[in-house]
This record gives sequence, C-alpha cells and structure tokens, in this order.
Amino acid sequence: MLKVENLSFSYGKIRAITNVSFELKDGEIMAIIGANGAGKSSLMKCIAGLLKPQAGNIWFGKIKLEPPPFKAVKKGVVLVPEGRWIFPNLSVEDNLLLGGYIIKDQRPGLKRAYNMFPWMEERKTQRAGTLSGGEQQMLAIARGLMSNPEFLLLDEPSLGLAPLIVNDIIELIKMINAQGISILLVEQNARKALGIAHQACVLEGGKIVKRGSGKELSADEEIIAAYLGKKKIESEE
Amino acid sequence: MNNYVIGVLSLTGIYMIAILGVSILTGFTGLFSMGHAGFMAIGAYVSALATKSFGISPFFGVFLGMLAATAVGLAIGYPTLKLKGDYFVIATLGIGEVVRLIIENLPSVTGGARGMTDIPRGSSFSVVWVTVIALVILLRNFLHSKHGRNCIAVREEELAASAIGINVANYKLLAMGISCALCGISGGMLAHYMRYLNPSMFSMAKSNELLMTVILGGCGSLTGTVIASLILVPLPEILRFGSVQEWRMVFYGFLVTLVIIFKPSGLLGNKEFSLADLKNVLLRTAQRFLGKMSEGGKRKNV
Amino acid sequence: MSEQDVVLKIDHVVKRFGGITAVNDVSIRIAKQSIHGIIGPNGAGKTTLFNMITGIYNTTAGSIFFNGKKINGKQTHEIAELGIARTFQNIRLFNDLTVYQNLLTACQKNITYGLFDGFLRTSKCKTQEMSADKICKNMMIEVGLSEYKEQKAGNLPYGTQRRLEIARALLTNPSILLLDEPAAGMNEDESLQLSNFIKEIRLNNDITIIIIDHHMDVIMNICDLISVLNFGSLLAEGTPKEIQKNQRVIEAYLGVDE
Amino acid sequence: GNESSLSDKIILGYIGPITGESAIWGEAESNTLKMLVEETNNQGGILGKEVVLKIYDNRSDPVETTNAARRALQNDGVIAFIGPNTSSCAIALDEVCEEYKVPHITTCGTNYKVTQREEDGSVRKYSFRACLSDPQLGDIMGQYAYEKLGIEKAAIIYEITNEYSLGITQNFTDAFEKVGGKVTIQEGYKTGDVDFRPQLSKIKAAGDFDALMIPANYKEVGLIANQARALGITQSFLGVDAWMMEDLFEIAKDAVQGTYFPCAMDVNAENLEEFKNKFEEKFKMDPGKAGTNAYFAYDCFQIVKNAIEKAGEPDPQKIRDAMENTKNLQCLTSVITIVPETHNPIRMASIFKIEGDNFVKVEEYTPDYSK
Amino acid sequence: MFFQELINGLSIGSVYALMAVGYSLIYSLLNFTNFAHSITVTIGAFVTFYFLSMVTKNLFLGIVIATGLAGLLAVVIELLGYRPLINKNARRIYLLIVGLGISIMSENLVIIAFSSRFRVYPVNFSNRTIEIFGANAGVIDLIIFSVSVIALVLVELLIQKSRLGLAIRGAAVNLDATSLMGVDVQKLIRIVFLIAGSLAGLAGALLGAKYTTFPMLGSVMTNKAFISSVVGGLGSIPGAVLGGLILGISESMISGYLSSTMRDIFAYLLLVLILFIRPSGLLGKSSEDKA
Ligand SMILES: Nc1ncnc2c1ncn2[C@@H]1O[C@H](COP(=O)(O)OP(=O)(O)OP(=O)(O)O)[C@@H](O)[C@H]1O
Ligand SMILES: Nc1ncnc2c1ncn2[C@@H]1O[C@H](COP(=O)(O)OP(=O)(O)OP(=O)(O)O)[C@@H](O)[C@H]1O
Ligand SMILES: CC(C)C[C@H](N)C(=O)O
Ligand SMILES: [Mg+2]
Ligand SMILES: [Mg+2]
Repeated sequence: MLKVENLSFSYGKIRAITNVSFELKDGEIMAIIGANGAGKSSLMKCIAGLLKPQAGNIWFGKIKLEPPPFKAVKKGVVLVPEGRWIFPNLSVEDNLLLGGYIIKDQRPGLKRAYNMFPWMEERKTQRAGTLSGGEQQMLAIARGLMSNPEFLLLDEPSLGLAPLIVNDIIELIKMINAQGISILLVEQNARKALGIAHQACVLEGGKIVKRGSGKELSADEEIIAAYLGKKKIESEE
Repeated sequence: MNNYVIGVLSLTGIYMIAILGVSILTGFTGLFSMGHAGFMAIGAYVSALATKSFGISPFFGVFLGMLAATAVGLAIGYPTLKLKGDYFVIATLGIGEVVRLIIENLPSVTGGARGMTDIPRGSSFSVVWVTVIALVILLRNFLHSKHGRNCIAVREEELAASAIGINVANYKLLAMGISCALCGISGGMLAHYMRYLNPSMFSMAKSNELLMTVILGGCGSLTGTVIASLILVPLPEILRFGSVQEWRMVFYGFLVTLVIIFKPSGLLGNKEFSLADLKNVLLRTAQRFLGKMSEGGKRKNV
Repeated sequence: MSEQDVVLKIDHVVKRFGGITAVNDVSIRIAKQSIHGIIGPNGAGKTTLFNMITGIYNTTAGSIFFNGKKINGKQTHEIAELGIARTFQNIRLFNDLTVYQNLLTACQKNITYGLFDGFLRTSKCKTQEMSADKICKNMMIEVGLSEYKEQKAGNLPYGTQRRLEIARALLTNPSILLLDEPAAGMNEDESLQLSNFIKEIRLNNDITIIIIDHHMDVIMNICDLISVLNFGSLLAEGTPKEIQKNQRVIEAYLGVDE
Repeated sequence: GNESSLSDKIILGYIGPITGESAIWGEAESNTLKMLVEETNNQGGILGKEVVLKIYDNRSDPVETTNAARRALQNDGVIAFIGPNTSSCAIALDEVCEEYKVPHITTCGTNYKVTQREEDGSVRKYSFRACLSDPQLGDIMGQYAYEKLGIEKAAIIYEITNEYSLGITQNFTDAFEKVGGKVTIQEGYKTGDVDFRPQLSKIKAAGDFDALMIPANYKEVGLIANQARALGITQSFLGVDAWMMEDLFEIAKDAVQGTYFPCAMDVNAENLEEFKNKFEEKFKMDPGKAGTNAYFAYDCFQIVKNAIEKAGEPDPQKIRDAMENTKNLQCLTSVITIVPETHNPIRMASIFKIEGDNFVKVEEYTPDYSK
Repeated sequence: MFFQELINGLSIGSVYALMAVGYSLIYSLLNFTNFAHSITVTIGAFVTFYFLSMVTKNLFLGIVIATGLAGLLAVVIELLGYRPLINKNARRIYLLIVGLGISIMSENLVIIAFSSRFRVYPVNFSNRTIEIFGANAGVIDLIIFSVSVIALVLVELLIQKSRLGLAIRGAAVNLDATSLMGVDVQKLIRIVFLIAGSLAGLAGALLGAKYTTFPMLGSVMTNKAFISSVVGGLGSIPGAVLGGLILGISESMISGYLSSTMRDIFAYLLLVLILFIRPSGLLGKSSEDKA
C-alpha cells in the first residue's frame, strides 16, 4: 500500500536519493539498510512530507503523499525521526499528548505508552530535554504511536539504546506490526532489522542496490561482509 | 565628486565604523544589541568635550572617546553578558537609553537636549576613509585569527566552544569591547564632522538601524557588512528625488523587507566576497553574454 | 593500580536533580593510557558523569581529581585547557561552519599569539596559522574527512558528524578523551572501523580514553577495563571478559543475545 | 547643476520634515512657500528672475539636515534657505551654512543658540529667525504672569528631552523669579510619553502653586491638561506659543479653558484671511491646522525676498548682509526689524486667552527688558 | 499620594501588559520579537477613530471592529512578510529585521495616509473619573485594566490548557517536528498572529481613547511593552502581565518619590537588576538542556 515511484531528491548540488522505487504491502515490515550518508534518512523524510522530492511520486493507497508533513499524519503515516526531535521544553506527558494531537481521546494512548515504558509515568512531569539520550529515544517512539498510525516510519529506533532495550524495541516493533501496522524500518543494527523484516533493501549512494526478503539478505555474502561486521570478527577469532 | 557626495560618503564611512562594530558583536559573536548608538554617544560627547574644553586635537579626542566607550562597554558587559538572547537585548537597550538620558540630564556639561555646538572640525573625507580602510583590514585580520574564530565558535555553539577550551565569557567581553571601541570612534568622528551634537542623534532608532544594516549584509560576513552599509546608510539620500520625498521612508522600509524576504540570509549570507568571486561572477556573466563557450565554462565554474 | 598510574580519580561523586539521584556515590579510577569503558542502562547516569568531569554540571558531593589535582568546581573551558576533551551524545558541532573551520577553531588551544598579533597579522601569527592549517589538513586525512572539507558540518550524515566531533576534540591535544556514544548511528562495519580508529588514537597520541557506548562489539573489543553503572551506582567493574560473564550485568543491561 | 540656467534663476531651498511624525508642519510650510513662489513668479519674479523652490526632507533629524543642505548647495545651487522649523536642525544647518556662507532663516526655531553662540553670545552670522526666541517668550510670560495675572507661585511640567520646552522653562523661571515670583516645583517627562499622571500627582501633592506652566507641543498640552483635571488639579494653566494649534481644542477643549499664553503672532488677525483662503483653495487644508508655521514661513519668505531685492543680485553673502539689516519690513504677521547683534526679530508679541474654541487676543505686550 | 501613584502605575502598567501579551504570544510560538506589532496597535486606534467619526458613535462596536481588523492586518503581515521566511527556514533574526522594515514602512504609510495629526475619538470619556479612597481613577483605566486581565486569563487558558496551546508550545522549538505530530503549523501560526494582532488592535483602540490617536502611538507604547514582556520572562503570558505592571508601577513610583527627570534611568536600572537576579525574566523558565 505504500508505493514509491522513481523518487529522486537532492540538497542543492548534493544528490541524496536517485531514482528509488519500491512497494510495500499492507501489514509488512520493510527494512532499509545502508552506510552512513546512503540517503536513508532523506528517503524517510521525503515519505513523511518533510522534504519535497524533485522527481517521483509517493502513493499511500490512492493518496499521494506530499509536504507539509501534517497531511501525511492525518492519513496515518507517522515518522519517528532520526535524532529524536523530542520537544525539550515540554514535559514528558506533553510530548506524548502532542504526539496524539489528531486524536480526540488520548487516555488509551497514554495508558499504552506508560505500559510500554513504565519509567515514563514516574517521570511524566520532567522536562523532556533533561532526559537521558536513551530515555529520549524511547519517548520519541512512544510519541510516534500516540496518533494510532496505520503506517510507521522508524528511522534508527535503537539509536542510543541499551542492548537489553534494543531487544525490547525489536519485540515491540514485531508486536506493533502484529496489530496490522505496516512499518518501514531504517536500522544500523542490520542483523536485528533483517531478522524481523518481511522485505528489505540496501541503499548505497542514494540508489537501491539490492532487495529481497529479510532472510535472503541476511544470508547474502556481500551483505554479511559489508554490514554485518560482527560475524566477521567472530569468525576471524 | 562634489561636496555633497563627499559629505554623504563621509557620513557613510563614519556610520560604517559603528556598523562594523555591531557586526563583530552581532554577526560574529551572536549577541544582539539594540543600544549601541549609546556607545556612539559616549564617543561623540567625550571627544567633543575634550576638544572643546581642553583644546586637544580631534585625533586624540576621538581616541579618548574610543577609550571611554570601550571602558563603559566593558564595565557594563561584564555583568550583562551572562544574559541570553533577548534578555541581553533588553539590557543593551536599557543601557543605550540610559546613556542618552544621562546626557540629557547634564545640561551644564553636555548642553542637554539643546545640544552641543561649535565642536572643532576634524573628520574630513580622507581621514574617515583612511580610518575605515585601516579598520576593515584590522578586523579582517582579527576574524582570520584564532580570536575571531573563537568569537564565531561562541556564536555557533557555546557549550562546544567551552569544551574545546574557549573562555566564552572572555570572548563575549572581547567582542563587546571591540564593538564599543568602534562605536566610540564612529561617534567621535561624527562629532567632529557634524560639529553639533544632540542626544536625539543617538536614539534607539539609530541603534536599530545599525543592527538592521548588519543583518541585511549577512550575519558573519565582513564584506556583507561593508556592502550593506554602503547601500543602506546613504539610501535615504539616494531616495531623495523631488516630489516623491514623502514616500522616501516607505521605500526604505520596503527595500529592507524585500531584500530579506528574497535573500533570507542577508546579502552575502555568512560568506565573504572576495576578488576571486568577483572574477567568477564577471566570468560567468561574460560567458552568458558570449553564449558560445557556455558549455565548457559552466563545468569549470560549478 | 598505583596512585601514579591514575590519571583521573572519581571519588564518591553524587549528582542530584531535584528528586532524581542521577549519580549516587560513584568512585572510579582511570589508569593512564587505558581505554576505559562506561556502560549501563539508559538513564544510569553515564552522561551525567561526563558532564561533571567536564565541569558542565557541578557535583552535588564528592570530588574529581585529574593528575592528583581537584578539578570539580572549575569551569568547562578551564578543564578543557587542562587537557580533558569530549564529544557529546547529542552532537554539538559548529553547524554553520565548514568541516575545516570546525577543526581550525579547535586548534585554538595550541595557538599562543596574542590579540595584537591577530589584529596586525604579525609573522608570529602567520607561522602559527600555517602550522594550524597543516595540522587540520593532516587530521582530515587521518580521519577521512578530506572530501567533506568545505561542507557545512550541519549537513553531514550522522556518522560523519560523529567522526568530525572526535577529530575536533583530538585537535585540542587532550590527555584524556571522553567519548559519549561515538558509535551511535553506525552499522556494525562502521563500528568496527571506529574501534580500530580509537585504538590507533591511543597508540599515536598517548592519551587515555573513556568511552560510553551501547555497542558491545565496540566496547568489548577495545576496552581495557569497564565500569558498569546502574541507577546511578556502580554495579560492577572489570575486564571485558569478566563483565560479559557477570550475571548482574547481564540481567540489568546486556540481556542474552539470541 | 546646469550653469547657464542657474544664473538667470533664483534658487531657494526649504528644509523641513516632509516625512516622519512632524511632517504636518513641514507640509504647511513648504506649501506656503510653493504658493508664494508661484505668486512671485506670476508677478515677474525677484529682480526679474524666476524663483525656483527646492524642497528637502530632513525627518526632523539634524544629520539629515546637513546632508540635505550639502546637496542643496552643491548640486542645486541654492542661495538661501528657509527653515528648518526645529532648533536642533537649525543649529545643525548653520554649521553647513557657515561653511558655504549662505544664509538661512528658521520659521519656528526658537532656541537661543540658533542665532547666537552659547559661550559668548556672539551672533551666528548666517542664521536668522522670524519668530521670537525662547528668552523673549520666557520674559514675556514670566513678567505677564506675575504682573498682570497675579500669579506668585508657579509649577512647571516640561519635556526634558526637548530643547524648546527646556529653553522656555529656564527662561520663564529666570524672568518670573526676577520680578518676584517663585517656581515651586518642576517635573519632567520624556519625548513620546503619553502618561503624565505620576508627575502630575506629585505636583498636586506638593500643592503650593497658583498656576501650572506647560511649555509643550499641543499633543502633550492636551494630554497633560486632561490628566491634570482628571486628577483634580484645579489651578489655572500657563501656556506657550506652541499652544496655538486648533487641534488642541479637539483633545482638551474643556481642560484648557481660560488659559493664557503668549505668541509672536495672532492667527485670527484679519489680514491673514486672504492668505488662508488661497491656501485652503489650493491645498484643501486649513493652514491653521498646523499652528503658526505656515504664517512664519510666509514671513521668512518676505524677509528673504526683501533681502534679495535690496542686495540687487542673487549673491548669498550680499543677501545675508541685507537680511541682517532688515528694518521695519511689513510682513504678513507683523512689522519686523532684525537686530544685527542677535539676529532676533523685533516684533510685537500678543497674549492670548482660550475662550470656547477660540484663541482670543487679550493684548499686545512688550516686556520690560530692564527688569 | 502613594495610593494615587499606585493607581497611576497600575493603569499605565496594564496598557503595557495588554501589548506585552501579544509580544509574548508570538515569541512563544516563533521565538522572535515581532517588531511589526506596533503597527497593529496604531491601526487599531485609527480604525476605531474613523469608525466612530464616520459610521456610528458606538464605542463598543468600534472597539470590536478595530480588534477584528487589526487581527486581520497581523495575519496579512504574517502572510506577506514572515511566511516566506518561515517557509525557507530562515534564522529567526531575519524575521526580526523584516519586522523592523515593515514597521518603518507602515508607520510612514500611515503618516502619508492620515497625516501626523493627533485625533480624538468623537465619543470622549477620557476625562471621566471616579474616586477610590481619595485617589482618582479614570473610567478608561478601569476598563483597560479589566480588559487586560480578561485577555490575560483567556490567552493563558488557551496556551496552558488547550490542544492548540500545546501545539503552540511545541512549535516554539521545532516547527517541523510539530508538523510531524499532525499539526497544521501554518494555520497555527496564522491563528497566533490573529490573536496577537487582535490584542494589539484592542490595545490600540483603548489607547486611542485614552491618549489620542496618532501615527506613532504604536511605536511609542510597544517599546515599553517589549521590555515588559522580556522582564516578565519571554513566552510567559503571566510574566508579560507582571512585567507590564511592575514597569508601570515602578515608573510612577520613581516619578513620584525620586525624580521624574531621572525616571527612565532608574526604571531601566531596575529592569537590568531584575535580569541580574533572574536572567530569564521573572516567570521565564531557563531552557538549558543537558549536554
Ligand atoms: N540538510 C542537508 N543539506 C545538504 N546535504 C545534506 C543534508 N542532509 C543530508 N545531506 C546529505 O545527503 C546525503 C544523504 O544523507 P542522509 O542523512 O539521508 O543519510 P543516511 O543514510 O540517513 O545516513 P546516516 O546513517 O548517517 O543517518 C549525505 O551525503 C548528506 O551529506
Ligand atoms: N538536568 C537534568 N534535570 C533532571 N534530570 C536529569 C538532568 N540530567 C539528567 N537527568 C536524569 O538523570 C538520569 C541520568 O541521565 P544520563 O544522561 O546521565 O543517563 P545516561 O546514562 O547517559 O543514559 P543514556 O544511555 O540513555 O544516554 C536520567 O534519568 C535523566 O533523566
Ligand atoms: C515646532 C516648534 C515647537 C519648534 C520649537 N519652537 C523649536 O525651537 O524647536
Ligand atoms: Mg540517517
Ligand atoms: Mg547518555
């Protein structure tokens, strides 16, 4: 139901995405992996309506996604951005409430968030800007879920999270997906991302250079060499 | 060049000195001031009084004016620089106004609101412009030195600046000192050019004009500041044609607004304009006119 | 560890924010020229510890000694001046400046000329500027940033920004380098490169490195000693092998990797 | 400028506020001059030459005044200036006029320093005025208040940031105390202020005065008068020439009833009617709306015109000499003689009283300068 | 006299406060000081004046119309002046300069259009007073005071309690992030300008009644309002009101008991002193985030 057609985007002279096309079916998880600067975040921002692509279209069902971003949100497409973008001047709870801006009754959403991350309820009046890095990341994810999205864009959700929590987050993503929400996932933790993805593709220099199911890619020799470095160390030892 | 043009250019040069000062403070160190006309006033009145009552030469008068403005600037800067953003703006605004009020309240010394007359002559066109050029060179050197870079670092990100060992407070104070010194010089020269001073010459509107020119030129661009002053200071004079004079200030405001809307980072952004750029621009236009070699030329210049 | 080998001594340090005790009576000794890891769950107080070492926060109680001299209570820039450099978890670059300008600015600590040399561009100024230019260019080559030289720091990809921040910290010639999650946002291959890079830094520059990170491959690979914080208190300390096996650490932090 | 056309034209300059908050006065003055120049040219010009009027805006700013003056002298060949209408600008203008040796005559710049040097009282050679000076007006009001109105104690509220208000305050105090009165309380405010109750409350609490002197422009006068009455100050007011603005009635008609003030001219004099009608017809504007400025501009033009005719040629230096020797010249508002030592005019002053919405001339009054 | 000076101060202060709220509102959203605020004040007064002179002498109606039109004007200024910059994500200081440019331009336009004369509403009640404990208070002062209080309470409720207010506070930090939450940021900005402009228009209409109507009315008053909003703590609505009242009262007390000629010197020194003690204003929150 998400369809990206021949998308290209550049920042002035710097080309970030070149002619990217892919399709994602309802209820699927798609993982995008790639090196620093490959254009993953730029792609996510285009879909969310933060950037206006110079060429190409993005379709969500029959609706075309375009800036400004709030339109996408109203259609159920929500981005949890890289670098968190929490509102540092607002309290934890206000951050969550603002995340659910388009929802009338916010109580169920809040309850869900506090169930997901119990520490949040204790800290709900703390200024979000003073949270630890990882706490902010969790807040960003919880906030993204507040508007009951149909389609979630996660840009490096495990950034700065403790290993234990990373596992929890991966479980969480699976769980969210199980409720029928489609997910586009950008992750540096490629192994874990590929582990839960139905589909995956590799972005290099703004182009898709490889695609396939999550399982296929995690078995791909080239990918193991380029992105799953840990295996290499272990095998060398 | 006739005397009128020379007069306007001299005034442009004089104000440019103050604008350069504000540029160091606002454009390069990121501190806004809406009261720097007050420091011009200090320079102007000190220099005028010194030359008038003690018969020193205008040169030393201006020097004294500079010292006085700097001293007051540093004394006030020391406690106020801790303030952030608009809170600092208010402090400077208050200081500028207080300076003016003090001048107005000391009529026996300064002539109060009635102004001070018969100040010795001293700022000729050449004196002004030699000073301007010398100052621009000094400031350019400064900005390309460690000290200038540190000021810019303070503007960009205070915490990171202190984490690489920059004493943020000191550099703010330095910028304040330099800007006040330049405003002092500018005020002193204004006194010896106008030969008449009146506190209303140093109103908040004047402070705003200084700030406006800096930002219009582009924050963090010395050449931008120079170019903007060359345009904006004489603009009211340039707009002086015959029957539409009453629209003069409307145009002035309109032009300022328009430039910023279409060039939202000021005329030059934070870039410096160099001779090489000029060459490039000329080359590019030449090529566009010649048309022929545009293919090859563009590739080189991109 | 003999007293002489201790370059940084964190002594019963406490930090409270209102009701929250972010760091609770933590003592850590860091050996000269070691790579010391600090790990722990989110919100354990790791960044807060860094903030206290670099004078951004005052300590609520306890002291911090650098080469035997007490440094808590000093200002951030004074501490930097003494030779403690850091990177930030939320990257703090001079965003509007180019990569080169970011680096050149960081050279300021080693430039000794005065204000007047700067205004008059004396020969002292020129020679020092020239050597600073050279140092920066070498650094860019070393860190692999040369191709980005004229790009604005704020526009770089996340991982590249991290590298730039490390390079900037290194240019202050620190004797201790504090890295707050340098591998965040890097994939495993890039993390590996980072590990090698950090090891190299230590060898080439004779410095002590304290690193916070959640990438266990990096931490276990490069650290000599690891301190684990949990809820503001020290949970465990030991070599990577010891820590990996420590049941309490696994429970609180590491989890069991499938 | 074009040399050949210059010599057969007489080029006069007007400097005043065409933009900014004082534009209304500049407009009245410049319109008057436009009209007079047109009339003069219809009657064959001055010395048979066509008169050209150049108008320069100064926003009431001294720095702009000098810029404008340089432009006028250098580019446009102006041989004499009329204006500006504020003292600060007139003083600034004089610095340029002195340099180029060209005379100027201010319409309403009343400050002492406009025509004389502060230090030694020596005259500024190129500077003239058509109105009375602050010391003259201060003397008149100080003596009149004490001797004719029987006021022994006065309070003053004045604008510290305005040279005009300040000058009158000082001169009034001097004159008033010399004849035996006493200024018991003085309070100041700043240009632009609109609320004067704090000062007025203090004046009211002090209580010890027979009249409140308000040397200010009409807006402040109106607001002060209203606020003073609202606070329950019942004593009478004393005014100054700037009160002569019809708009004052709009703001504070009730509050200023019965107030006395001096002015160098009578805006209700019959001989002004013709001018007023012509002006109204031409510019669709009542010159009285801008107070006395239009009439003084008229006087200025007559003084300059007379001087050029006497000089016999459009030479600035000679015009200056002739202006200095203006004697018993019948101008629009009065017969004027310029005192060569001070460049102040000798002219009748009148005392006015506000009755209804009229400025009623009570009497002509010449102070006794020996007191 | 003390009581009289207190009343004087409160009434001056409430005028400052009414305008300061407009500054604070826009500041709290866009983090910049809207220097074009003054023109909306002036227009509010002129609209009321012309409405009363030409249409009907109903002051209440006049004020309502002025409030509405000034609000619209603010929206137009936002649309033509600020919107292009906000869309280009320009730094906030450039908005500041556009504001200055607009205020220079429009002030001079007003002078050309209406001349710089001082006008008085045909319905005059600026002189009517009532006595409270031996001190005189103007009816208009009481009106201004109560209107400011009501406006304050409404706006503060809006900001603190409503969804809209939450979005405003969020947008203050990051417009893009707020848009990502599903907020139509452009509409939000428009609404805030409408509210701020209406408040300014209201202030202008009341000021015109109190102090006559003239082209510089806005700029004369907004300066002090700006100071009030900063001293109270930028972005804090109660702060703006508190700042306005403190400024007004201290001005009148200083005039009454110290020296009227030195009033502003003392007033400014007091303000700077307040900022020393509380560097983010009286009710402003420090916005330092952790490193
Ligand atoms: N605001 C910007 N202006 C100019 N260039 C930019 C900007 N943002 C990103 N770029 C460039 O666009 C390219 C793609 O960046 P992007 O952030 O999409 O990469 P990424 O794959 O998300 O990297 P990372 O893994 O580090 O987050 C990079 O080369 C980067 O330098
Ligand atoms: N300025 C502050 N005010 C209030 N609480 C704070 C402040 N700074 C930090 N905290 C709290 O202190 C605790 C420790 O934070 P710290 O940033 O040190 O965690 P951390 O160990 O670095 O976590 P992470 O791995 O997520 O970055 C957190 O719970 C945080 O919310
Ligand atoms: C217009 C007048 C009030 C000017 C005043 N007479 C002055 O000397 O400046
Ligand atoms: Mg990215
Ligand atoms: Mg941390």
